[in-house]
Amino acid sequence: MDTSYLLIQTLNGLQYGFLLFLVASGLTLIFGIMGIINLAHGSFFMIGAYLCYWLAEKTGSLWLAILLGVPISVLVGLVVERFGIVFLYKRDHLYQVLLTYGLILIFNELRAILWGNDVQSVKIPAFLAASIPLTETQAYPIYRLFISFVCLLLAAGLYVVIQRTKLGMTIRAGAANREMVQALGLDINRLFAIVFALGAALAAFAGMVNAPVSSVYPGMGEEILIVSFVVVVIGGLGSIKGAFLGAMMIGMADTFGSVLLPTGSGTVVYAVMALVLLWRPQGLFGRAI
Amino acid sequence: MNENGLTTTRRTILKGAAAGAAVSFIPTRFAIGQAAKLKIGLMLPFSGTFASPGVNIAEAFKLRIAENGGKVGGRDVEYIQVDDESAPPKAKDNAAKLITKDKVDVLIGTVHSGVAEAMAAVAREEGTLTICPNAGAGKITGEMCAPNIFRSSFSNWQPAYPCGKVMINDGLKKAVMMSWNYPAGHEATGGFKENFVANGGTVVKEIFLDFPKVEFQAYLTEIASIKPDGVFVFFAGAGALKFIQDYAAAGLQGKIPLYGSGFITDGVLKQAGAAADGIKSTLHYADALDNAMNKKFRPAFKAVANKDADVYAVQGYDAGTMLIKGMDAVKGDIKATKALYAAIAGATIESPRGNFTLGKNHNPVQDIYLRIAKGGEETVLGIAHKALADPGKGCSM
Amino acid sequence: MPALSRPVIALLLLAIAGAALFPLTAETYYLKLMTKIMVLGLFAMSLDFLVGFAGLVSMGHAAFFGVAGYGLAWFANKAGIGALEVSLPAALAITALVALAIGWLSIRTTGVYFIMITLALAQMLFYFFKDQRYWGGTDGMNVFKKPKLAFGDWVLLDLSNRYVLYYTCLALLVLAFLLLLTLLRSPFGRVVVGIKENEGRMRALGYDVARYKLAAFVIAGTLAGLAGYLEVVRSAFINPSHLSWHESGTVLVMVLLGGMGTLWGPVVGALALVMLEDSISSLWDHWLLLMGGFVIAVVLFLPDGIAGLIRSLGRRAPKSEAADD
Amino acid sequence: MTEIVLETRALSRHFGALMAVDDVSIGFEKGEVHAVIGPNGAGKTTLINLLSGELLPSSGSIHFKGQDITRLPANAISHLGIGRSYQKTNIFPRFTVFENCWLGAQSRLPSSFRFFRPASRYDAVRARTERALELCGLSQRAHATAAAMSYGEQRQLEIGMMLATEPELLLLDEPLAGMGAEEAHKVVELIQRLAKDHTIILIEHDMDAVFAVAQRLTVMVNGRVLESGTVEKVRTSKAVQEAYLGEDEAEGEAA
Amino acid sequence: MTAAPFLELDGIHTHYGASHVLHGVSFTVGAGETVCLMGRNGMGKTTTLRSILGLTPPSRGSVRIEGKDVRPMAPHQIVRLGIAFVPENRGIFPTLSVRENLMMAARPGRGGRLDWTFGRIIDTFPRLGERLSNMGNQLSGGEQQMLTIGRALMTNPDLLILDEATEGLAPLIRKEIWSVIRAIKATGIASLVVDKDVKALLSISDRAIIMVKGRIVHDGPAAELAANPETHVKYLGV
Repeated sequence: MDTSYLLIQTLNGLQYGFLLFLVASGLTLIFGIMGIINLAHGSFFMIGAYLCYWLAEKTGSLWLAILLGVPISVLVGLVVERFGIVFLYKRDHLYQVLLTYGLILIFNELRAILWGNDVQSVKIPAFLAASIPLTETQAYPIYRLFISFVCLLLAAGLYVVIQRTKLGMTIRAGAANREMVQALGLDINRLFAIVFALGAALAAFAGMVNAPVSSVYPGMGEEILIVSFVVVVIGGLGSIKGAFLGAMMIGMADTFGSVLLPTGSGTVVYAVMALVLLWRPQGLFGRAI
Repeated sequence: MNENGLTTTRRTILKGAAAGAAVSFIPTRFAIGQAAKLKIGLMLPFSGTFASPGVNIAEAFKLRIAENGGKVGGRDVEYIQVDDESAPPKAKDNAAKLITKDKVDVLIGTVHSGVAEAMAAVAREEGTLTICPNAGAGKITGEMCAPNIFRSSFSNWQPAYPCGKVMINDGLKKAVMMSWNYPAGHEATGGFKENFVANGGTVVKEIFLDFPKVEFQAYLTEIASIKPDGVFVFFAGAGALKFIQDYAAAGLQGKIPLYGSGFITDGVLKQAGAAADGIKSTLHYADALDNAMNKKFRPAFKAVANKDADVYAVQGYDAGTMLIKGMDAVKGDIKATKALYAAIAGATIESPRGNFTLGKNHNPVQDIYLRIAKGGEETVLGIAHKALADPGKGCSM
Repeated sequence: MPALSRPVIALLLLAIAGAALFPLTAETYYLKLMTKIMVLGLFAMSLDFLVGFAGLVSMGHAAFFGVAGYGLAWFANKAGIGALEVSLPAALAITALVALAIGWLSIRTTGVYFIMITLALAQMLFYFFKDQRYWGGTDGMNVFKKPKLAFGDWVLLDLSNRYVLYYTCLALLVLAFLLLLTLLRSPFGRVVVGIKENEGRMRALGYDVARYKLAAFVIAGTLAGLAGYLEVVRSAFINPSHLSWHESGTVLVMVLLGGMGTLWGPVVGALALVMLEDSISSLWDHWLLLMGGFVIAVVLFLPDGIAGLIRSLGRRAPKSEAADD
Repeated sequence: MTEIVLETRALSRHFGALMAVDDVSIGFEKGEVHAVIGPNGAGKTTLINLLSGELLPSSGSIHFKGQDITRLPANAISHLGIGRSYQKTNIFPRFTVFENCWLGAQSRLPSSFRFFRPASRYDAVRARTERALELCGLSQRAHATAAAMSYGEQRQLEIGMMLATEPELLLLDEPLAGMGAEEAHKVVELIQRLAKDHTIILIEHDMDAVFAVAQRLTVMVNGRVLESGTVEKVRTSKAVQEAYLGEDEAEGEAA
Repeated sequence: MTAAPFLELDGIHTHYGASHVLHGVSFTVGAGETVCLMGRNGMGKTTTLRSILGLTPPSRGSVRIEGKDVRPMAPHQIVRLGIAFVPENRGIFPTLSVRENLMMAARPGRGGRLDWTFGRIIDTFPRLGERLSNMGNQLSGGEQQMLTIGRALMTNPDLLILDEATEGLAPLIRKEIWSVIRAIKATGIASLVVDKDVKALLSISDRAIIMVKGRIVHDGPAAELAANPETHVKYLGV
């Protein structure tokens, strides 16, 4: 194993990690602030990918697809929050699990009706379609660097929003004490809607930028949902920092696991989770439970 | 089989039909004045990854029946279609429903190996005539083989096996094999490896990734670092397209030659375009085959299906031929199982792929062609292996 | 604690009698469908013990269903053993061990964590079976050799006979119900139910809560294993999707639909769900859309399930409540 | 009778920067009623939570009859014979009174891993349950659902459940909280009865009740022990006068 | 003082699940008036405050702010009519710094009034100024209490509601809190104060209300009650 090989695999791991972070951060935010465990979160990832495929077909441009797709997914997020999630704020987790499970079924069927069940691919824009040659045979696709770059940018943006803006303060305050936020005159319902739509948009965006490299297929939402659960559990529920660290760990574990231990690759990420939990049942940055 | 007898008898009684055993020459059910329609269950994927093969098989099968005047063994037919969604867990229930609830006489299906195995299992238990128009699972004509189970397509081993020799002939001795981690992938790469190693080659790495994941990047990186003489893959459908594109994007196209079981390019060649240039593959069919049947079949299929025929369509078409040959021999009496099965097993099937016969295990004995892709077109380089029969491991019939 | 009122007992006896007579009238198809319903009913009942009584919401219950199924498949296909007296206890023992391991890890957490961890650990097993060639990958394994219970030449139970299988499933379903009822009335059951109601207080009263939760988890897991074993006998097929989280979700829906905390409710839930699927799925390709809406409707409007509905209909007679005071 | 049964040594617990219990060393004598008083937030309940094993201390240690129990979990501490009641009613609301106490009584079985014999046939447990109901005065209400009872009765049940575990040392966290005068009187009588054969550590705001039952007092403020000793000693303590009992006057002067 | 009092409760009944906590509570708080609400534990004081804010909406009766019925409104809308709330458990956001705790609450009062700015809060509570970048959970109890009051003032309220603001604090800190409350009163902000410290309460309040078991049993000038110790001894039992 030479250095360029290690470098490429590390980049692959980071890129997957960044992507996971976009999905997991929404999941953890929604749980931390709204107390909602949302199984349908992965569906936004899938919706994003299909929107990207569909809009890219229609407009012929990936950029236009993303530009149009993000507001659509925000809208979808808002609709889901207003007409579904809103009934769950005071309900037991069991009911949250079941209702959002029902939502998954609905999303999957709507997808089947709108876009069919076929695997679809999205073209990488021409100027990003090249690769950077590293050795005689090894090269790294530019588009993957682009994904990492965009995800990192978004993660940084998220950090700034959460740490530096009044909205961010309100979000953190809401995660700590929902009622007090209300008692200070801030509209918690609006905050919930914003957070949910933000989470949905992040997941959908991840689905969009990733569509050209992963292709677009029916089960993609659930696949990433469960890995995101692992990320969130490792990082500690409600912790963005934890989600980031967890995403990086899982990104690396999955990439190197699938190379070094091909037939055990599926189990590697869960083994990592089990180890972390043995050490800290509440996750790396979770509050004691 | 004890159980088969029990089931058939029981259903006959329940239906209140004339005692079946005594009148074995007359079709068991009558509509007004004529023989009852032959119920054909088409259990195929009409959605999902394998929707396109599923549709092509169904269209071509119906085309063949239509060419025969819409009759099989003199009886009109009625189709009952079920989308199997390529989901093995649903397969048992779907097949059982077709046989025990809808009471089909013949079962045609399917594309996905796992689903086909489950179908075959039910068909064995219930004793229903079943023709598999694609799924190459070795078991179906191996350890699970049965008098009532036939295949009009191939075994996974079959088209891959000759490719081992092809690579050696091209002077390549060190190969990486890659496929999805599922039985079809294991069987195909196994066939390749058998022939490759026997002729002096070495497989330096076997890569199996989660089915149906198409995230190849980490593995392509690995291939690039290993630098083998050549790569053999077994992928199909959208996954194959994605692989061809990623292989080119990773900069490996032209540097490390790519070989595959013919499914790597079949049906995706147009979309892959230049990225597929230079891929050599072996298969029991090629669109460009130069024979009379093929020249007649392709436009006919295009006329009904409104798209180009492919290997799947051929297999569906041939399944129709097999059924017709068998049923004609028994004049439409599906209950005359012995004669029916013997007729199918002994027939020579005139096919767009060239004529073929069935082996002892009811799998086609057929020629495997070597093809090369260039500019979105496939050229036939010749026959890689003449009249290749599947070894039918584990079949005792 | 599960109070079986007299009308409910009468209904249950009637249902059992009906199920016992059912094969006399049914076609093969419906006989098989009923067998499937009973197997899934047993599966759902085992989950109800966990969710409805011990208060542990597991999203990975299908893991045990699948592990036992693979256990049977291993005995039948790999070891060539068709003896029920070998494969059943062994499959259940393996399942219990797996439940012990998963439980030991997940019991340390509560609430949403528990949900997510059971889900993730079950998924780990899912990949274990999916990725290992040995288990047949996604295509799974077909199990032709159905288990038999025989002493010498005398065959006591031959599960390849569909009638024998039907009555075996029925008997096991009833037995499992009685077993769980007995458990719930024992000191152990009281502790389990107490933990659901107020875990902290149970600890303060001197109970090592984790051990009881773990025991409940293993019991439920093992019963799910029994269901999984029967499922593979019934369908002669196992593949990783038997352990998938969709399966776990579906069985949770059955529990909720039928009515949590009743044991018999989830069997009704299984019946309702399978019948619904059987009737709609052939009419409409996108029947899952309806199913999703149905699940949501149950959550919103019928949180106590069908059992709750029956109970509220039966609440016309206030006598029993007055007797309490 | 100066045997120390329970002792804390330099016990501390902080939450973030907040020192809830700060360097507390108290010895509780066998057979005494020892009241811990102090303003809300002084760390009294935290102290009880540390003693009963529901919280782990940040530093320091706890000893029961010479055994170090600092790191023992709550259930193990309960089995040593230390029972507790809660300030905020902490019962099984959907169970009957009998079932509530039953769970306390059953915890004294060597193990509840008994799967098949119906619980109701364990006569020793039944006897313990009935004794506890008798003691806390709820025998007549045995079959009422806990949630449906009055607040005062729930407070009685709170104590009854603890008694069903037959502890020798009782940790009572504000047993009179929110009670009317008559109900309070009943509970004070109960404590007096229990005091005959139990060691009791009592947190209470109601000074009349405290003076009626306690032999010794510990005053806590801001997590620290301000004074500890006999009732007389504490009553006359200058520090307590200024900081706690006499604070009203201090406020009055400032006004 | 206008005709309608700033806050008016009219016969409110409130339930917590099945238990009926408030039984027809009525009282008023005029603009700029300081009113104390007294009673033993569990008598419904906190529930009354929560009912006003809509956090535990009453099932019957009305709550009016400047004559406007606020019952159909959400808590944040009610609060925006000019109320600031300092809850019993202080409600500090532990993961926000002192500065952020204050900034997130900042908004002008009704009519765009901006009497209380960040600077003025820091002047009023110099100890907070020293700890601006500390997280909420790194503060002592007294500092947390000051932060909560400061945060409440950042909303520029017309009525300040304080629930057990001096609870669990050392005597010196208590004194400081009382003097702050007195200073706030001097700026003309009305307050509704719940506390256990009867003497301190009566010394700063204009009017005193006593609750027993979810009902008002006494409502009158604070000075009057201070002069009649037997009344509060009867209801408050001290």
